[in-house]
Amino acid sequence: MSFLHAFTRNRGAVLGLIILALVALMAATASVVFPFSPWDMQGAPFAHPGEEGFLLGSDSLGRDVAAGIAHGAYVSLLIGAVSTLVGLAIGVSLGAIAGYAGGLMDDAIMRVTEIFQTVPSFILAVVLVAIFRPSLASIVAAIAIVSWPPVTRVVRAEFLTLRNREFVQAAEVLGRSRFAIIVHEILPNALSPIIVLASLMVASAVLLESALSFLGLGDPNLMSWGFMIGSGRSVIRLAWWMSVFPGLAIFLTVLALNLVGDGLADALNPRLSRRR
Amino acid sequence: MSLLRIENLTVALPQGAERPHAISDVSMSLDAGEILCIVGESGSGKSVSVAATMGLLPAALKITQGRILLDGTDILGFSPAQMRDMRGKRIGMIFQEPMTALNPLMRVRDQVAEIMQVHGAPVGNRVLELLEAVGLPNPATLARAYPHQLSGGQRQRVMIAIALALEPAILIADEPTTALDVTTQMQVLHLIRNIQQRRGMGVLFITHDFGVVAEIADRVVVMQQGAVVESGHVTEILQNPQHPYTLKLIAAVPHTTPPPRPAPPGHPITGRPILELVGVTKTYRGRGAVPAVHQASLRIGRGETLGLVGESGSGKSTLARAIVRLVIPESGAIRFHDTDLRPLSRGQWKPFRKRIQMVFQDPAASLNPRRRVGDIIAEGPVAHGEPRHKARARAIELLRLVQLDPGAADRFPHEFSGGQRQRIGIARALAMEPELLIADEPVSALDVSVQAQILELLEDLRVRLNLTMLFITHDLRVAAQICDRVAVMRRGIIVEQGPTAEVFANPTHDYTRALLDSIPGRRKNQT
Amino acid sequence: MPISGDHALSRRALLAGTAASGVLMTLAEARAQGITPKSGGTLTSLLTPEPAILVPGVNNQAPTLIASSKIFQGLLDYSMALEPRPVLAKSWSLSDDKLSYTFKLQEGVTFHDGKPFTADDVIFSIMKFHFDLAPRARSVFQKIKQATAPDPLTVVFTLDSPFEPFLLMFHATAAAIMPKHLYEGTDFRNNPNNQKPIGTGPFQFVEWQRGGFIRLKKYDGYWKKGQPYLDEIVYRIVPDSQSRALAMETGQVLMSGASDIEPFDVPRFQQKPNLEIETKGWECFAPLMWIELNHRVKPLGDVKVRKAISMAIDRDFILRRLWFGVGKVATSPIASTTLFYDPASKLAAHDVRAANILLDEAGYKADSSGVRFKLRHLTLPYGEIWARLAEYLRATFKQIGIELTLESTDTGGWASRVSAWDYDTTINFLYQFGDPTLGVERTYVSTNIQKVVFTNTGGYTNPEVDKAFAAGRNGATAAERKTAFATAQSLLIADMAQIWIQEMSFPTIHDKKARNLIQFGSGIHACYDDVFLA
Amino acid sequence: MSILRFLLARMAKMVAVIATIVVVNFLLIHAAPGDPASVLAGQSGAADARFVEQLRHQFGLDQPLSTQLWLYVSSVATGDLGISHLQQRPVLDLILERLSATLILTLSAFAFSIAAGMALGVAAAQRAGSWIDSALTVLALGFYCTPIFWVGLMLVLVFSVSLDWLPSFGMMTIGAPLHGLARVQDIAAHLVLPALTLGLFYMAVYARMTRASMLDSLGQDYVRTARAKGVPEGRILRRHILRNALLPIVTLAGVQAGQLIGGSVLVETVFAWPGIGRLAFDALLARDYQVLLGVFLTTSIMVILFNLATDLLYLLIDPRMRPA
Repeated sequence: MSFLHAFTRNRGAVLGLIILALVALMAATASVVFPFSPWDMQGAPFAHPGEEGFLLGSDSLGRDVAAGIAHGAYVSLLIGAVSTLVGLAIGVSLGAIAGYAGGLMDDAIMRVTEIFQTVPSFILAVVLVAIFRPSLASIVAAIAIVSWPPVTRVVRAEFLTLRNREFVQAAEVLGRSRFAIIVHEILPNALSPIIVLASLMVASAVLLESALSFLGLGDPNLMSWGFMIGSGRSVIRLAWWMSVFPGLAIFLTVLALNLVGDGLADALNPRLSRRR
Repeated sequence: MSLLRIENLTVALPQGAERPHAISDVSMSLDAGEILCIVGESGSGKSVSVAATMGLLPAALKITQGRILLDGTDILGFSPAQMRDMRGKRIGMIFQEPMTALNPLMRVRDQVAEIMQVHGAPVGNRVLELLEAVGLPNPATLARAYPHQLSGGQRQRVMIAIALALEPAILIADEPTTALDVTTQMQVLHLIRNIQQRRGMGVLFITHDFGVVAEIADRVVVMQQGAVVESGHVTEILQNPQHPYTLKLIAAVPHTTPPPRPAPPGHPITGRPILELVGVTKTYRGRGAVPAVHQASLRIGRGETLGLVGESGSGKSTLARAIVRLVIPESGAIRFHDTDLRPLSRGQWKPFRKRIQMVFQDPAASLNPRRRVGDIIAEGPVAHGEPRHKARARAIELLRLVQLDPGAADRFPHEFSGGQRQRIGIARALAMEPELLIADEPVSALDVSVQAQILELLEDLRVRLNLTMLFITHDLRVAAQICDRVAVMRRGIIVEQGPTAEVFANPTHDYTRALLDSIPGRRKNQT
Repeated sequence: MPISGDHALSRRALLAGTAASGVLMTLAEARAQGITPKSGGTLTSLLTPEPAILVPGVNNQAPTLIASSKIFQGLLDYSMALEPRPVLAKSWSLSDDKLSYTFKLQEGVTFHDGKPFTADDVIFSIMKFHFDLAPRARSVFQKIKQATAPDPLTVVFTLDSPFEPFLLMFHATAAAIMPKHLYEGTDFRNNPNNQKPIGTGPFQFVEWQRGGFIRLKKYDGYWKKGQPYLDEIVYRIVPDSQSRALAMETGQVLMSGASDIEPFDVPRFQQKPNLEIETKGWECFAPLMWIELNHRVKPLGDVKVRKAISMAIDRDFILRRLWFGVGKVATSPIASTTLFYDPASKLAAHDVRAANILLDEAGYKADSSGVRFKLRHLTLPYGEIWARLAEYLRATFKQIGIELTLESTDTGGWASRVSAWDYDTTINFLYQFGDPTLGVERTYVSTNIQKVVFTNTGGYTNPEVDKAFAAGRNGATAAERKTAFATAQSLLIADMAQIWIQEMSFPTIHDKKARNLIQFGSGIHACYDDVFLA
Repeated sequence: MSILRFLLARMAKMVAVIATIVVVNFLLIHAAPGDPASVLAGQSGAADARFVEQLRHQFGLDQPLSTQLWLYVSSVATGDLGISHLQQRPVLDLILERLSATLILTLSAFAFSIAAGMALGVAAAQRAGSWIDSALTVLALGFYCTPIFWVGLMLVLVFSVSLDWLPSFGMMTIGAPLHGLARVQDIAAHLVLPALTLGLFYMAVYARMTRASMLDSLGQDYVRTARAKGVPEGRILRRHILRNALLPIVTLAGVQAGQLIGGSVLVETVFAWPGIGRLAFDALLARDYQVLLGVFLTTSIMVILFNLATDLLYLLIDPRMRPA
């Protein structure tokens, strides 16, 4: 298919996909490769990478950094993916309704969106997590709540254009239901920007989670990369590996997601891919 | 010596394109004081030829052979600086889309002045002079305006003013009137002609429309698939075309004389109307108080084709959409048989969806690109409760009916040409077995030769399926071909309606007359 | 976190209390080292977190007390052995019936606005200001039956019954002397002078750029001639611990105290030749840290469970790995620097196997995944090290089949959940203020089970313990009290009322040229009139 | 006249948005467990019931929530943001004290990000497809993908610790009461690292946007027209491409305003920059409701004003958006 062709021709996107696949693989096999809790103290604290059987060193309690990164991959991807899904669910439904219905409904939804975009989102996320107590659920919820407005805007804009496209009018004239028109006619055509946005949302969710952890608002029971940097940051000159490796993991994952997102954007946008 | 001479020019397409060359071995020459028309359909290579002349070829296209001589010098050997100096100063150019060709963020004045500034010419009062010279009213006001505040015709005049600013010897016009309304088109054509004659310029004029050719050309070059197939003096070509392609193009131009039409058998036009509009008015929110459609009334009898003719912004599309509840008019009645459709809710409307169907203008936009053709055609009946397999089976029949391969059902719209897509659109509408078919500019996005085929198909279907049709078009020539009666719309008001032949022969309204006079090539055709 | 305090004192110290001995000693020490105090210079110090307000009583948070103790003074300060030393009180004596305390005040003392300091200010501060504002002061000063000023430089407090720790309550952090003329009859919390505090201390308030720094300058009218030596003290507020360490390292600040510097950075500073690290100076406060168990939560009411947990904890590991050796392993509910600590007390040794056996015996069977039961742990929200401790506890509890789920929260959430008894386990640490009656009793006696933080929120009850603490509180002589507290300690240890972990100590790290920073048991809470830059 | 109408309409909308924000935030914050009284008790190391009661009464927390909300909203309406429970000072004073620091930080980060981002974007777009384009794109992507606090720490390690070129924290040198130019220089030196940290991320955003937007403008008809006029490339870039490419960037800048202020919380933490982001975080931890609400209000107003500024700028650049 032309999409696959266009996508695979983009070297960055393929690289991103490979990195992402590796990260996913790491997440899937973490408990096989490191068959113990990443929280377990395995040996001497502050072991350098390569010392005492610690591939990437150990942390201040003698926990294995490599195990943390492997298990953390699962958590980071999980938080990224789930919060993106929730954000998309909110954003797409609101955007679709606003864009398709127009009028008062549109106005109302856009006002709400505006309010959410006016309050600085990071501060809002911090407050939400603090209020609901830091946990997987509250972090996912907070990230989703601050990340849906852009989706709504994009989807609404797409729907506004597509609503007046002739194939949608044709569907109206054929007597199809509103639901069918939204879901079967318009949505599939609005999918490209949504998919692109989704890949970027996962990336920013991973970053946002790490920032929350940095401020001490992570789920204390989950080994996530953000948490690892947060805990390694203060001993960075004593044990650089504690924050460098999870930092690299975040960087690579976010980079991969962005590369994939860019690749998708190019491949899904015929106008752009033709120009290249 | 010719002013401009293109010799054996070949431009290669990038690897993987459908043919190796955009143009191959093209030669032509332009003399001072003449208008040379390059005619061809999309993909014929006519635009590439002039882009090469201006040095504006896209980076992907490379000249592999040939020369372009300007006053005897091969411009292909020019340095970028020489090219830049040549552009604007020795060759001026205007483009097809006046809406996008001007920088939306700069005032008209600045855009006109810019060409003089960059070529080191004194600006002085020239801007206003030029604007006046291209027939723009209130040059002083217009100079301060931004492009979006101008109409399409005005913008094209501004483009012409820019192109003429440095009094170049050559003007290249790439389909300059295609995007304009007929009356505007005629004015712009006259303007170009006048200026050309006054200044003795050579004009290279690109068009796909033999009507325009007849209107303006001294000599003609016909291009097909990147090659010149025929060239010669305009009267020669028009009256005695040699190449079959030329012949086909000329034949495809609809004639302005309505052919005699038999009255629909057994259904007198004067009988009880299927559809009757009474005083329909629609005003869009936030566009001032001017209604898009004002007090429109018309009747369509069974088996009849009514043409609704008007220029862009006349409200004809709004009216068509009002009939199928894509827009909801604030007053008036839309009676279909005995039911006033206007006050009906979405749900109440549903039964009528089967009986009134629509074919849309843009075949690229009217088919959902994410769905297979078979599903597109079947979706209407399915939405009305027909089992999916039955609807699919009938979709295949319908594809045959519109003369497409039944295998098309499993493919996606983008795999088809414009004409084929329009056939799919028609099949979709017919799947509902409607009584009334509304065709909204169904051929205006198509090449002329394809246009003729689609019109033929529609006419054929109308007769075979006993359809009643409301046919919306901006092109009087098309209306003349297919309509029993025409209604002419202007600024939301129906100014005249009557049997096609009558309206064409004896227009009663000034506007209708202006429209008729603006049909390119009409006078020359008739002579 | 909390406050300062003062100390009880031996009878000998009480009677020997005479003017100026403390100060003279420090000067003598300085001279002995061949360094004469030098005037001039600015002492820059870290201060974390930013205080809300600089008036003790109105706010009793740790940073407030550190900075305000330079502006306000108490009647007394205390040696590292918790003997009283004169500050605003020149001398003091106790009547034979042990009910009347007489303080003779220093002469020539003025507030920063020039108004003289008198006995009225003392009585106002004790009987009104702190009594109204501070729960801790209230709990002690309510014993005062009568406060009189026979002359402007004499104050007599008469108690309703003998109360031996009484003299420990007069440090600037517990009962700073406030200017009566500015506060009397006003709403203390909203008094405009709270924004530009006025006291009798060696330094007066100059400016406070919120989020940036607090600047104090030498008070020229200070009552000790020639002092203070410093021109200015600037407290810099640096929220990020790494930036703080960096500031210390690059010499942008000359000193840090309390929890300014994270323990893991301490070893690094030990190697700096220009820096000195002192761990003394917390005797007046003696914070003790423990795992606070909520006795109402199912198996935690079982003494065997508590003992097993205690044995599972490797206190030595916590001290070495988390606090980098800063502090001391706890051996009793009473800190070793607090009066009446019983040196004989000992906690069961670290032994995970024994702990597991104990739990097996008590009937807590492990399921297939090795879990006996599950508990929540409310992490103390005071920074990273507490998060690490919680993580350590989770790993350790796992070894004895207890699955610990961490709950993180912020300071507001922590205090309100502990007050509401809404927790299974958490970490707590409290200042002991030198005397078990002042700082230990509150955590264990059944009369203090309240829905208020820092009371007996764990809900531990033992009538014997109640009795022992009452005897300690009311004992008129040190000997009587000693016996009572020894009983209390052994009862508490037998019950393992809470899991005591560590006596905390906060390193004071400073440039060697800053002298006399730690002279008293109140450490960095001293008034610093004798601090100088060599 | 019509611009005035536009402004008035926007003002009305702003007031509505702000009012909603005030109410929603009020309810949100009061949903948090714990209150300022319990925090104060917690931090004072000793407490009794009377102490907590006293504080609750003083803060008005013993009243029903609806009453508290009404009192708060009506006092905000008169411009009074209340008193900080913890610091006993008017919230407005606290915020104003810190606002300039945040403004200096965010505006310089913004200026840096937009200038550097556009420069990179233009450079990349002009050489689209070349190795320079790839290198610049990767560079921008790198900053886009790295946690902001991490960048901050690295910059401190390099420029403060190793090279000792720049101060690592704070806003000015304490104890040296500088005036005039010296003071400006002092603040500027302190500003470099935090502004860079905050700016680098957004630089990446703008670089990507500029590149895409430039490439888009590059293919527009009016560029072809300009070429046909014989306009030199440099002038085409400046007068035609860049000005049009600016439009989506201005839009983006408006959307990013909120993000920028949010990001300053992190940067203010790492660099001990005395701004309102940090104030908000501390107030949250201390449940200092009035301060937190005040910060929300202030930042919202800042965002709205910034959006208004970008809208006006858009109007200035794009005549099509001007009301007829």
